Amino acid sequence: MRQLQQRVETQQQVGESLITQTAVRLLVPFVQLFGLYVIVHGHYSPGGGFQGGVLLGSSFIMLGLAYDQKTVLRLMSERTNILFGNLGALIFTGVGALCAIFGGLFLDYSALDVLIPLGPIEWRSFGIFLVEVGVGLAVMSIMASLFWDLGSAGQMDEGL
Amino acid sequence: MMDTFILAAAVILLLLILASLARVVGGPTIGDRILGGNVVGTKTTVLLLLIGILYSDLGMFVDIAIAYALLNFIATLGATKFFLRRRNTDEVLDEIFHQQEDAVDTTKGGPS
Amino acid sequence: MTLVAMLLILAGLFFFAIGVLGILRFPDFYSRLHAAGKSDSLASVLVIVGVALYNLHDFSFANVLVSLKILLIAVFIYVASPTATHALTRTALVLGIEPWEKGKKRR
Amino acid sequence: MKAKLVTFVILLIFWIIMSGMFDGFHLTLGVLCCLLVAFFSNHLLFTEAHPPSLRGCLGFVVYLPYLFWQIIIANIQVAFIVLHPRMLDKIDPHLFRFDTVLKRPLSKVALAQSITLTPGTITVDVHDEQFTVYALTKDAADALPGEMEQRVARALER
Repeated sequence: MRQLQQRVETQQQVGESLITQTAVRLLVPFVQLFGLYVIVHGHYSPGGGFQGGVLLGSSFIMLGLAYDQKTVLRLMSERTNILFGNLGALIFTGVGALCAIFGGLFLDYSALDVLIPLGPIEWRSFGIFLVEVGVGLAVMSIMASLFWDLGSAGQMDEGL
Repeated sequence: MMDTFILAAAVILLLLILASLARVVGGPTIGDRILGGNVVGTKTTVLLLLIGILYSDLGMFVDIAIAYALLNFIATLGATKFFLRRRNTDEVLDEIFHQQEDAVDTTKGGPS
Repeated sequence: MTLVAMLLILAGLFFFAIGVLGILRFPDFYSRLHAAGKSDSLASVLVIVGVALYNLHDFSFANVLVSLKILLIAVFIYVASPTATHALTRTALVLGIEPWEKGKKRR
Repeated sequence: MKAKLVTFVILLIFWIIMSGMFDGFHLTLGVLCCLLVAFFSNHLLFTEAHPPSLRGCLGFVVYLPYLFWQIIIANIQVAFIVLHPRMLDKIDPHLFRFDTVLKRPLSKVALAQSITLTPGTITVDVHDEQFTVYALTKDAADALPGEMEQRVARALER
Protein backbone atom coordinates (compact mmCIF):
# COMPACT_ATOMS: atom_id res chain seq x y z
CA MET A 1 0.00 0.00 0.00
CA ARG A 2 2.73 2.42 1.04
CA GLN A 3 4.78 1.68 -2.04
CA LEU A 4 1.82 2.06 -4.34
CA GLN A 5 1.36 5.47 -2.84
CA GLN A 6 4.97 6.33 -3.60
CA ARG A 7 4.49 5.17 -7.16
CA VAL A 8 1.42 7.34 -7.45
CA GLU A 9 3.34 10.32 -6.06
CA THR A 10 6.50 10.08 -8.13
CA GLN A 11 4.65 9.03 -11.30
CA GLN A 12 7.39 9.23 -13.90
CA GLN A 13 8.86 5.90 -14.87
CA VAL A 14 10.38 4.87 -18.13
CA GLY A 15 7.75 4.42 -20.81
CA GLU A 16 4.76 5.23 -18.63
CA SER A 17 2.42 8.08 -19.42
CA LEU A 18 1.41 10.51 -16.68
CA ILE A 19 -1.91 11.25 -18.37
CA THR A 20 -3.02 7.64 -18.63
CA GLN A 21 -1.94 6.95 -15.07
CA THR A 22 -3.86 9.88 -13.62
CA ALA A 23 -7.01 9.20 -15.63
CA VAL A 24 -7.00 5.53 -14.63
CA ARG A 25 -6.24 6.42 -11.00
CA LEU A 26 -9.28 8.70 -10.87
CA LEU A 27 -11.56 6.20 -12.60
CA VAL A 28 -10.75 2.99 -10.69
CA PRO A 29 -12.77 3.60 -7.45
CA PHE A 30 -15.87 4.43 -9.47
CA VAL A 31 -15.42 1.37 -11.65
CA GLN A 32 -15.15 -0.82 -8.56
CA LEU A 33 -18.27 0.74 -7.07
CA PHE A 34 -20.13 0.27 -10.36
CA GLY A 35 -19.15 -3.40 -10.35
CA LEU A 36 -20.49 -3.81 -6.82
CA TYR A 37 -23.68 -2.00 -7.87
CA VAL A 38 -24.19 -4.39 -10.77
CA ILE A 39 -23.77 -7.37 -8.44
CA VAL A 40 -26.13 -6.02 -5.76
CA HIS A 41 -28.88 -4.93 -8.17
CA GLY A 42 -28.68 -8.16 -10.14
CA HIS A 43 -32.36 -8.99 -10.00
CA TYR A 44 -33.74 -5.52 -10.93
CA SER A 45 -31.45 -4.36 -13.72
CA PRO A 46 -29.44 -6.18 -16.37
CA GLY A 47 -26.38 -7.84 -14.96
CA GLY A 48 -25.69 -9.92 -11.93
CA GLY A 49 -22.80 -11.86 -10.58
CA PHE A 50 -20.88 -12.50 -13.76
CA GLN A 51 -21.10 -8.98 -15.21
CA GLY A 52 -20.26 -7.32 -11.91
CA GLY A 53 -17.33 -9.67 -11.49
CA VAL A 54 -16.03 -8.75 -14.93
CA LEU A 55 -16.25 -5.04 -14.06
CA LEU A 56 -14.43 -5.58 -10.74
CA GLY A 57 -11.75 -7.59 -12.50
CA SER A 58 -11.43 -4.98 -15.24
CA SER A 59 -10.62 -2.34 -12.63
CA PHE A 60 -7.52 -4.37 -11.75
CA ILE A 61 -6.77 -4.83 -15.44
CA MET A 62 -6.92 -1.05 -15.91
CA LEU A 63 -4.44 -0.53 -13.08
CA GLY A 64 -2.20 -3.19 -14.57
CA LEU A 65 -2.29 -1.47 -17.96
CA ALA A 66 -1.52 2.03 -16.69
CA TYR A 67 1.05 1.16 -14.01
CA ASP A 68 2.94 -2.11 -14.12
CA GLN A 69 2.14 -5.46 -12.69
CA LYS A 70 4.15 -5.23 -9.49
CA THR A 71 2.17 -2.19 -8.42
CA VAL A 72 -1.13 -4.00 -8.79
CA LEU A 73 0.20 -7.09 -7.06
CA ARG A 74 0.97 -4.90 -4.06
CA LEU A 75 -2.60 -3.68 -3.99
CA MET A 76 -3.93 -7.22 -4.24
CA SER A 77 -1.45 -10.06 -3.94
CA GLU A 78 -1.68 -13.28 -5.89
CA ARG A 79 -2.47 -15.23 -2.73
CA THR A 80 -5.42 -12.97 -1.85
CA ASN A 81 -6.64 -13.26 -5.38
CA ILE A 82 -6.65 -17.07 -5.34
CA LEU A 83 -8.30 -16.96 -1.92
CA PHE A 84 -11.11 -14.77 -3.29
CA GLY A 85 -11.64 -17.08 -6.23
CA ASN A 86 -11.96 -20.14 -4.03
CA LEU A 87 -14.12 -18.28 -1.53
CA GLY A 88 -16.52 -17.37 -4.33
CA ALA A 89 -16.79 -20.97 -5.49
CA LEU A 90 -17.26 -22.05 -1.85
CA ILE A 91 -20.12 -19.58 -1.33
CA PHE A 92 -21.85 -20.77 -4.51
CA THR A 93 -21.62 -24.47 -3.79
CA GLY A 94 -22.07 -23.96 -0.03
CA VAL A 95 -25.42 -22.22 -0.46
CA GLY A 96 -26.48 -24.90 -2.91
CA ALA A 97 -25.41 -27.71 -0.63
CA LEU A 98 -27.10 -26.12 2.40
CA CYS A 99 -30.33 -26.08 0.44
CA ALA A 100 -29.90 -29.76 -0.33
CA ILE A 101 -29.10 -30.57 3.32
CA PHE A 102 -32.20 -28.80 4.66
CA GLY A 103 -34.52 -30.87 2.54
CA GLY A 104 -34.80 -29.09 -0.83
CA LEU A 105 -33.13 -29.54 -4.16
CA PHE A 106 -29.68 -28.12 -5.01
CA LEU A 107 -30.03 -24.28 -5.08
CA ASP A 108 -33.68 -24.50 -4.00
CA TYR A 109 -33.44 -21.48 -1.70
CA SER A 110 -36.83 -21.75 -0.08
CA ALA A 111 -35.55 -24.77 1.84
CA LEU A 112 -33.25 -22.44 3.80
CA ASP A 113 -36.32 -21.14 5.61
CA VAL A 114 -35.67 -23.80 8.28
CA LEU A 115 -32.34 -22.13 9.12
CA ILE A 116 -33.56 -18.56 9.69
CA PRO A 117 -37.33 -18.10 9.33
CA LEU A 118 -37.78 -15.19 6.91
CA GLY A 119 -40.40 -16.69 4.63
CA PRO A 120 -39.71 -18.68 1.42
CA ILE A 121 -40.18 -15.73 -1.00
CA GLU A 122 -37.69 -13.53 0.87
CA TRP A 123 -35.28 -16.43 1.00
CA ARG A 124 -35.54 -16.91 -2.73
CA SER A 125 -34.45 -13.32 -3.42
CA PHE A 126 -31.80 -13.35 -0.68
CA GLY A 127 -30.44 -16.71 -1.82
CA ILE A 128 -30.02 -15.40 -5.37
CA PHE A 129 -28.13 -12.43 -3.90
CA LEU A 130 -25.77 -14.73 -1.94
CA VAL A 131 -25.07 -16.88 -4.99
CA GLU A 132 -24.42 -13.77 -7.08
CA VAL A 133 -21.86 -12.49 -4.57
CA GLY A 134 -20.10 -15.85 -4.84
CA VAL A 135 -20.12 -15.81 -8.64
CA GLY A 136 -18.90 -12.19 -8.66
CA LEU A 137 -15.94 -12.94 -6.39
CA ALA A 138 -14.92 -15.97 -8.43
CA VAL A 139 -15.20 -14.15 -11.77
CA MET A 140 -13.26 -11.13 -10.48
CA SER A 141 -10.41 -13.30 -9.30
CA ILE A 142 -10.31 -15.32 -12.51
CA MET A 143 -10.40 -12.25 -14.79
CA ALA A 144 -7.54 -10.63 -12.87
CA SER A 145 -5.38 -13.73 -12.75
CA LEU A 146 -6.04 -14.51 -16.45
CA PHE A 147 -4.76 -11.07 -17.40
CA TRP A 148 -1.78 -11.25 -15.05
CA ASP A 149 -0.71 -14.70 -16.22
CA LEU A 150 -1.15 -13.98 -19.93
CA GLY A 151 0.40 -10.51 -19.72
CA SER A 152 3.59 -11.57 -18.01
CA ALA A 153 3.85 -15.18 -19.25
CA GLY A 154 3.51 -16.43 -15.68
CA GLN A 155 6.52 -14.49 -14.42
CA MET A 156 4.48 -11.87 -12.51
CA ASP A 157 7.20 -9.27 -12.99
CA GLU A 158 6.48 -6.41 -15.37
CA GLY A 159 3.29 -7.19 -17.16
CA LEU A 160 2.22 -6.18 -20.63
CA MET B 1 -43.75 12.06 -33.28
CA MET B 2 -40.74 12.04 -30.98
CA ASP B 3 -40.47 8.27 -31.36
CA THR B 4 -40.17 8.64 -35.13
CA PHE B 5 -37.48 11.27 -34.67
CA ILE B 6 -35.51 9.06 -32.28
CA LEU B 7 -35.87 6.12 -34.66
CA ALA B 8 -34.57 8.23 -37.55
CA ALA B 9 -31.64 9.40 -35.42
CA ALA B 10 -30.81 5.80 -34.51
CA VAL B 11 -30.89 4.75 -38.16
CA ILE B 12 -28.60 7.64 -39.16
CA LEU B 13 -26.24 6.65 -36.35
CA LEU B 14 -26.22 3.07 -37.63
CA LEU B 15 -25.32 4.28 -41.13
CA LEU B 16 -22.48 6.35 -39.64
CA ILE B 17 -21.23 3.25 -37.79
CA LEU B 18 -21.25 1.38 -41.11
CA ALA B 19 -19.25 4.19 -42.74
CA SER B 20 -16.63 4.17 -39.99
CA LEU B 21 -16.38 0.39 -40.32
CA ALA B 22 -14.73 1.12 -43.68
CA ARG B 23 -11.78 2.54 -41.72
CA VAL B 24 -11.62 -0.60 -39.57
CA VAL B 25 -11.66 -2.95 -42.55
CA GLY B 26 -9.49 -1.02 -45.00
CA GLY B 27 -7.27 1.06 -42.75
CA PRO B 28 -3.73 1.18 -44.11
CA THR B 29 -2.07 1.03 -40.67
CA ILE B 30 -2.81 -0.76 -37.43
CA GLY B 31 -3.48 2.58 -35.72
CA ASP B 32 -6.34 3.27 -38.11
CA ARG B 33 -7.99 0.02 -37.15
CA ILE B 34 -7.80 0.72 -33.42
CA LEU B 35 -9.08 4.25 -34.05
CA GLY B 36 -11.99 2.90 -36.09
CA GLY B 37 -12.89 0.50 -33.29
CA ASN B 38 -12.81 3.32 -30.77
CA VAL B 39 -15.07 5.51 -32.92
CA VAL B 40 -17.57 2.67 -33.41
CA GLY B 41 -17.59 2.12 -29.64
CA THR B 42 -18.42 5.75 -28.86
CA LYS B 43 -21.28 5.73 -31.34
CA THR B 44 -22.60 2.46 -29.93
CA THR B 45 -22.76 3.98 -26.43
CA VAL B 46 -25.04 6.72 -27.75
CA LEU B 47 -27.02 4.26 -29.86
CA LEU B 48 -27.77 2.17 -26.74
CA LEU B 49 -29.29 5.26 -25.08
CA LEU B 50 -31.49 5.93 -28.13
CA ILE B 51 -32.64 2.29 -28.12
CA GLY B 52 -33.43 2.75 -24.44
CA ILE B 53 -35.82 5.58 -25.30
CA LEU B 54 -37.45 3.52 -28.05
CA TYR B 55 -38.10 0.63 -25.66
CA SER B 56 -39.14 3.19 -22.98
CA ASP B 57 -36.89 1.52 -20.43
CA LEU B 58 -34.06 4.03 -20.21
CA GLY B 59 -32.95 3.19 -16.64
CA MET B 60 -31.98 -0.29 -17.76
CA PHE B 61 -30.11 0.65 -20.92
CA VAL B 62 -28.06 3.32 -19.15
CA ASP B 63 -26.29 0.61 -17.15
CA ILE B 64 -25.42 -1.24 -20.36
CA ALA B 65 -24.21 1.99 -21.96
CA ILE B 66 -21.91 2.81 -19.03
CA ALA B 67 -20.45 -0.69 -19.04
CA TYR B 68 -19.96 -0.54 -22.80
CA ALA B 69 -18.19 2.84 -22.69
CA LEU B 70 -15.91 1.51 -19.96
CA LEU B 71 -15.00 -1.66 -21.83
CA ASN B 72 -14.37 0.37 -25.00
CA PHE B 73 -11.90 2.57 -23.09
CA ILE B 74 -10.13 -0.47 -21.64
CA ALA B 75 -9.92 -2.08 -25.07
CA THR B 76 -8.20 1.00 -26.53
CA LEU B 77 -5.79 1.22 -23.60
CA GLY B 78 -5.00 -2.47 -23.85
CA ALA B 79 -4.37 -2.36 -27.58
CA THR B 80 -2.05 0.65 -27.31
CA LYS B 81 -0.18 -0.84 -24.38
CA PHE B 82 0.24 -4.11 -26.26
CA PHE B 83 1.89 -2.39 -29.21
CA LEU B 84 4.17 -0.31 -26.97
CA ARG B 85 5.55 -3.50 -25.36
CA ARG B 86 8.11 -2.18 -22.83
CA ARG B 87 9.76 0.19 -25.27
CA ASN B 88 11.40 3.36 -24.01
CA THR B 89 8.92 5.92 -25.28
CA ASP B 90 10.84 9.03 -24.21
CA GLU B 91 13.93 8.20 -26.25
CA VAL B 92 11.92 7.41 -29.36
CA LEU B 93 9.97 10.65 -29.04
CA ASP B 94 13.18 12.68 -28.63
CA GLU B 95 14.57 11.04 -31.75
CA ILE B 96 11.46 11.77 -33.83
CA PHE B 97 11.41 15.36 -32.62
CA HIS B 98 15.06 15.99 -33.55
CA GLN B 99 14.59 14.37 -36.97
CA GLN B 100 11.71 16.72 -37.67
CA GLU B 101 13.74 19.76 -36.55
CA ASP B 102 16.62 18.76 -38.82
CA ALA B 103 14.22 18.39 -41.74
CA VAL B 104 12.83 21.89 -41.11
CA ASP B 105 16.39 23.32 -40.95
CA THR B 106 17.45 21.78 -44.26
CA THR B 107 14.35 23.00 -46.07
CA LYS B 108 14.90 26.53 -44.75
CA GLY B 109 18.69 26.62 -45.25
CA GLY B 110 18.87 24.98 -48.68
CA PRO B 111 18.20 26.70 -52.02
CA SER B 112 14.46 26.82 -52.39
CA MET C 1 -38.01 20.96 -23.34
CA THR C 2 -38.62 18.36 -26.04
CA LEU C 3 -37.72 20.89 -28.74
CA VAL C 4 -34.40 21.69 -27.04
CA ALA C 5 -33.68 17.98 -26.73
CA MET C 6 -34.40 17.49 -30.44
CA LEU C 7 -32.09 20.36 -31.38
CA LEU C 8 -29.31 18.96 -29.19
CA ILE C 9 -29.65 15.49 -30.72
CA LEU C 10 -29.61 16.98 -34.23
CA ALA C 11 -26.45 18.97 -33.44
CA GLY C 12 -24.88 15.83 -32.02
CA LEU C 13 -25.69 13.87 -35.18
CA PHE C 14 -24.17 16.68 -37.28
CA PHE C 15 -20.89 16.50 -35.35
CA PHE C 16 -20.89 12.68 -35.55
CA ALA C 17 -21.23 13.01 -39.32
CA ILE C 18 -18.32 15.51 -39.35
CA GLY C 19 -16.22 13.05 -37.37
CA VAL C 20 -16.94 10.16 -39.74
CA LEU C 21 -16.33 12.36 -42.79
CA GLY C 22 -13.08 13.43 -41.17
CA ILE C 23 -11.78 9.94 -40.57
CA LEU C 24 -12.66 9.03 -44.16
CA ARG C 25 -11.20 12.17 -45.82
CA PHE C 26 -8.08 13.20 -43.88
CA PRO C 27 -4.77 12.18 -45.40
CA ASP C 28 -3.01 10.46 -42.49
CA PHE C 29 -3.52 8.76 -39.16
CA TYR C 30 -2.74 11.77 -36.96
CA SER C 31 -5.16 14.17 -38.61
CA ARG C 32 -7.82 11.45 -38.49
CA LEU C 33 -7.24 11.34 -34.74
CA HIS C 34 -7.97 15.08 -34.61
CA ALA C 35 -11.32 14.57 -36.34
CA ALA C 36 -12.26 11.49 -34.35
CA GLY C 37 -11.17 12.63 -30.89
CA LYS C 38 -12.70 16.10 -30.90
CA SER C 39 -15.90 15.60 -32.87
CA ASP C 40 -16.85 12.36 -31.19
CA SER C 41 -16.50 13.60 -27.63
CA LEU C 42 -18.52 16.76 -28.24
CA ALA C 43 -21.14 14.97 -30.36
CA SER C 44 -21.74 12.15 -27.90
CA VAL C 45 -22.03 14.62 -25.02
CA LEU C 46 -24.56 16.68 -27.01
CA VAL C 47 -26.71 13.62 -27.74
CA ILE C 48 -26.40 12.41 -24.15
CA VAL C 49 -27.55 15.77 -22.73
CA GLY C 50 -30.40 15.76 -25.25
CA VAL C 51 -31.51 12.29 -24.13
CA ALA C 52 -31.25 13.35 -20.46
CA LEU C 53 -33.46 16.40 -21.15
CA TYR C 54 -35.97 14.35 -23.11
CA ASN C 55 -36.18 11.86 -20.25
CA LEU C 56 -37.43 14.66 -17.99
CA HIS C 57 -40.62 15.24 -20.02
CA ASP C 58 -42.69 13.30 -17.48
CA PHE C 59 -41.21 14.71 -14.34
CA SER C 60 -40.63 12.46 -11.33
CA PHE C 61 -37.87 11.88 -8.80
CA ALA C 62 -36.87 8.56 -10.35
CA ASN C 63 -36.54 10.20 -13.76
CA VAL C 64 -34.31 12.94 -12.33
CA LEU C 65 -32.03 10.23 -10.94
CA VAL C 66 -31.94 8.47 -14.33
CA SER C 67 -31.05 11.78 -16.02
CA LEU C 68 -28.21 12.34 -13.55
CA LYS C 69 -27.03 8.81 -14.30
CA ILE C 70 -27.01 9.63 -18.02
CA LEU C 71 -24.97 12.76 -17.31
CA LEU C 72 -22.43 10.54 -15.51
CA ILE C 73 -21.74 8.92 -18.89
CA ALA C 74 -20.94 12.39 -20.26
CA VAL C 75 -18.46 13.01 -17.43
CA PHE C 76 -16.92 9.60 -18.05
CA ILE C 77 -16.53 10.32 -21.77
CA TYR C 78 -14.82 13.62 -20.98
CA VAL C 79 -12.23 11.83 -18.87
CA ALA C 80 -11.80 8.77 -21.08
CA SER C 81 -11.91 10.11 -24.64
CA PRO C 82 -8.86 12.45 -24.48
CA THR C 83 -6.94 9.73 -22.65
CA ALA C 84 -7.65 7.25 -25.42
CA THR C 85 -6.67 9.81 -28.07
CA HIS C 86 -3.42 10.57 -26.24
CA ALA C 87 -2.55 6.89 -25.83
CA LEU C 88 -3.22 6.24 -29.53
CA THR C 89 -1.06 9.16 -30.71
CA ARG C 90 1.80 8.14 -28.48
CA THR C 91 1.69 4.53 -29.61
CA ALA C 92 1.53 5.51 -33.28
CA LEU C 93 4.55 7.83 -32.95
CA VAL C 94 6.58 5.16 -31.19
CA LEU C 95 5.52 2.50 -33.71
CA GLY C 96 6.78 4.78 -36.49
CA ILE C 97 3.63 5.43 -38.48
CA GLU C 98 4.77 8.22 -40.77
CA PRO C 99 3.00 11.57 -40.60
CA TRP C 100 1.75 13.16 -43.81
CA GLU C 101 3.69 16.20 -44.99
CA LYS C 102 2.85 18.90 -47.47
CA GLY C 103 3.08 17.78 -51.09
CA LYS C 104 2.80 14.05 -50.45
CA LYS C 105 0.03 11.80 -51.65
CA ARG C 106 -2.75 10.92 -49.24
CA ARG C 107 -2.80 7.44 -47.80
CA MET D 1 -8.50 9.93 7.42
CA LYS D 2 -9.87 13.05 5.78
CA ALA D 3 -9.17 11.55 2.37
CA LYS D 4 -11.09 8.38 3.33
CA LEU D 5 -14.05 10.38 4.57
CA VAL D 6 -14.26 12.58 1.47
CA THR D 7 -13.91 9.52 -0.76
CA PHE D 8 -16.71 7.80 1.15
CA VAL D 9 -19.06 10.76 0.77
CA ILE D 10 -18.34 11.09 -2.97
CA LEU D 11 -18.86 7.36 -3.51
CA LEU D 12 -22.10 7.41 -1.50
CA ILE D 13 -23.48 10.22 -3.69
CA PHE D 14 -22.44 8.22 -6.76
CA TRP D 15 -24.17 5.12 -5.35
CA ILE D 16 -27.43 6.96 -4.62
CA ILE D 17 -27.51 8.40 -8.16
CA MET D 18 -26.79 4.96 -9.62
CA SER D 19 -29.14 2.96 -7.41
CA GLY D 20 -32.40 4.90 -7.16
CA MET D 21 -33.72 2.45 -4.56
CA PHE D 22 -34.17 3.55 -0.97
CA ASP D 23 -35.31 0.42 0.88
CA GLY D 24 -33.29 -0.74 3.88
CA PHE D 25 -31.65 -3.71 2.16
CA HIS D 26 -30.15 -1.80 -0.76
CA LEU D 27 -29.19 1.25 1.30
CA THR D 28 -27.34 -0.87 3.85
CA LEU D 29 -25.51 -2.74 1.12
CA GLY D 30 -24.70 0.59 -0.53
CA VAL D 31 -23.09 1.97 2.61
CA LEU D 32 -21.17 -1.29 3.03
CA CYS D 33 -19.90 -1.25 -0.56
CA CYS D 34 -18.88 2.41 -0.30
CA LEU D 35 -16.99 1.69 2.93
CA LEU D 36 -15.25 -1.24 1.26
CA VAL D 37 -14.15 0.74 -1.79
CA ALA D 38 -13.22 3.83 0.26
CA PHE D 39 -11.07 1.70 2.57
CA PHE D 40 -9.53 -0.27 -0.28
CA SER D 41 -8.67 2.46 -2.77
CA ASN D 42 -8.88 5.92 -1.21
CA HIS D 43 -5.22 6.58 -2.00
CA LEU D 44 -6.09 6.32 -5.69
CA LEU D 45 -8.58 9.18 -5.69
CA PHE D 46 -6.59 11.53 -3.45
CA THR D 47 -2.84 11.22 -3.02
CA GLU D 48 -1.17 11.92 0.28
CA ALA D 49 0.78 14.98 -0.90
CA HIS D 50 -2.39 16.65 -2.18
CA PRO D 51 -5.31 16.03 0.18
CA PRO D 52 -8.79 17.08 -0.97
CA SER D 53 -9.48 20.79 -0.81
CA LEU D 54 -12.68 22.70 -1.44
CA ARG D 55 -10.81 25.46 -3.25
CA GLY D 56 -9.53 23.10 -5.93
CA CYS D 57 -13.02 21.80 -6.69
CA LEU D 58 -14.46 25.32 -6.91
CA GLY D 59 -11.64 26.47 -9.17
CA PHE D 60 -12.23 23.52 -11.47
CA VAL D 61 -15.97 24.23 -11.65
CA VAL D 62 -15.20 27.86 -12.61
CA TYR D 63 -12.76 26.60 -15.26
CA LEU D 64 -15.27 24.25 -16.94
CA PRO D 65 -17.44 26.79 -18.88
CA TYR D 66 -14.33 28.30 -20.50
CA LEU D 67 -13.17 24.80 -21.49
CA PHE D 68 -16.55 23.98 -22.96
CA TRP D 69 -16.57 27.18 -25.03
CA GLN D 70 -13.09 26.30 -26.35
CA ILE D 71 -14.28 22.80 -27.24
CA ILE D 72 -17.17 24.19 -29.28
CA ILE D 73 -14.77 26.55 -31.14
CA ALA D 74 -12.46 23.58 -31.79
CA ASN D 75 -15.27 21.54 -33.27
CA ILE D 76 -16.41 24.32 -35.56
CA GLN D 77 -12.82 24.69 -36.81
CA VAL D 78 -12.51 20.95 -37.43
CA ALA D 79 -15.87 20.99 -39.21
CA PHE D 80 -14.66 23.88 -41.40
CA ILE D 81 -11.46 22.02 -42.32
CA VAL D 82 -13.28 18.75 -43.01
CA LEU D 83 -15.91 20.36 -45.22
CA HIS D 84 -13.39 22.52 -47.09
CA PRO D 85 -12.97 21.20 -50.66
CA ARG D 86 -9.21 21.87 -50.79
CA MET D 87 -8.52 20.46 -47.34
CA LEU D 88 -4.89 19.53 -47.92
CA ASP D 89 -3.86 23.19 -48.29
CA LYS D 90 -5.37 24.03 -44.93
CA ILE D 91 -3.45 21.57 -42.77
CA ASP D 92 0.22 21.49 -41.86
CA PRO D 93 0.78 18.85 -39.19
CA HIS D 94 3.93 19.03 -37.07
CA LEU D 95 5.28 18.29 -33.58
CA PHE D 96 6.40 21.01 -31.20
CA ARG D 97 7.46 21.35 -27.59
CA PHE D 98 6.98 23.88 -24.81
CA ASP D 99 7.76 24.14 -21.11
CA THR D 100 5.07 24.70 -18.54
CA VAL D 101 5.10 26.54 -15.21
CA LEU D 102 2.63 24.14 -13.60
CA LYS D 103 3.94 22.07 -10.68
CA ARG D 104 1.22 19.64 -9.58
CA PRO D 105 0.76 16.43 -11.60
CA LEU D 106 -3.02 16.86 -11.51
CA SER D 107 -2.94 20.34 -13.02
CA LYS D 108 -0.46 19.16 -15.68
CA VAL D 109 -2.92 16.42 -16.62
CA ALA D 110 -5.81 18.89 -16.64
CA LEU D 111 -3.86 21.13 -19.03
CA ALA D 112 -2.93 18.14 -21.21
CA GLN D 113 -6.54 16.95 -21.48
CA SER D 114 -7.70 20.50 -22.25
CA ILE D 115 -5.09 20.76 -25.02
CA THR D 116 -6.27 17.46 -26.47
CA LEU D 117 -9.87 18.67 -26.51
CA THR D 118 -9.29 22.14 -27.96
CA PRO D 119 -8.37 23.59 -31.40
CA GLY D 120 -6.19 21.39 -33.53
CA THR D 121 -3.74 20.07 -30.95
CA ILE D 122 -3.10 16.70 -29.26
CA THR D 123 -0.79 16.16 -26.28
CA VAL D 124 1.62 13.36 -27.11
CA ASP D 125 3.74 13.28 -23.97
CA VAL D 126 4.21 14.99 -20.63
CA HIS D 127 7.68 14.58 -19.22
CA ASP D 128 8.62 16.60 -16.13
CA GLU D 129 7.97 20.17 -17.27
CA GLN D 130 7.99 19.46 -20.99
CA PHE D 131 4.88 19.04 -23.11
CA THR D 132 5.15 17.45 -26.55
CA VAL D 133 2.19 18.52 -28.67
CA TYR D 134 1.07 17.44 -32.14
CA ALA D 135 -0.57 20.36 -33.94
CA LEU D 136 -2.79 20.25 -37.01
CA THR D 137 -2.22 23.84 -38.15
CA LYS D 138 0.38 26.57 -37.61
CA ASP D 139 -2.09 28.92 -35.89
CA ALA D 140 -3.05 26.30 -33.33
CA ALA D 141 0.59 25.73 -32.46
CA ASP D 142 1.28 29.43 -31.98
CA ALA D 143 -1.60 29.83 -29.54
CA LEU D 144 0.05 27.55 -26.95
CA PRO D 145 0.78 27.94 -24.06
CA GLY D 146 -1.46 30.91 -23.65
CA GLU D 147 -4.52 31.82 -21.70
CA MET D 148 -5.40 28.22 -20.98
CA GLU D 149 -2.29 27.55 -18.93
CA GLN D 150 -2.89 30.65 -16.81
CA ARG D 151 -6.49 29.65 -16.22
CA VAL D 152 -5.49 26.12 -15.17
CA ALA D 153 -2.82 27.58 -12.88
CA ARG D 154 -5.36 29.89 -11.28
CA ALA D 155 -7.90 27.08 -10.86
CA LEU D 156 -5.82 24.16 -9.65
CA GLU D 157 -2.40 25.30 -8.43
CA ARG D 158 -1.72 25.65 -4.68
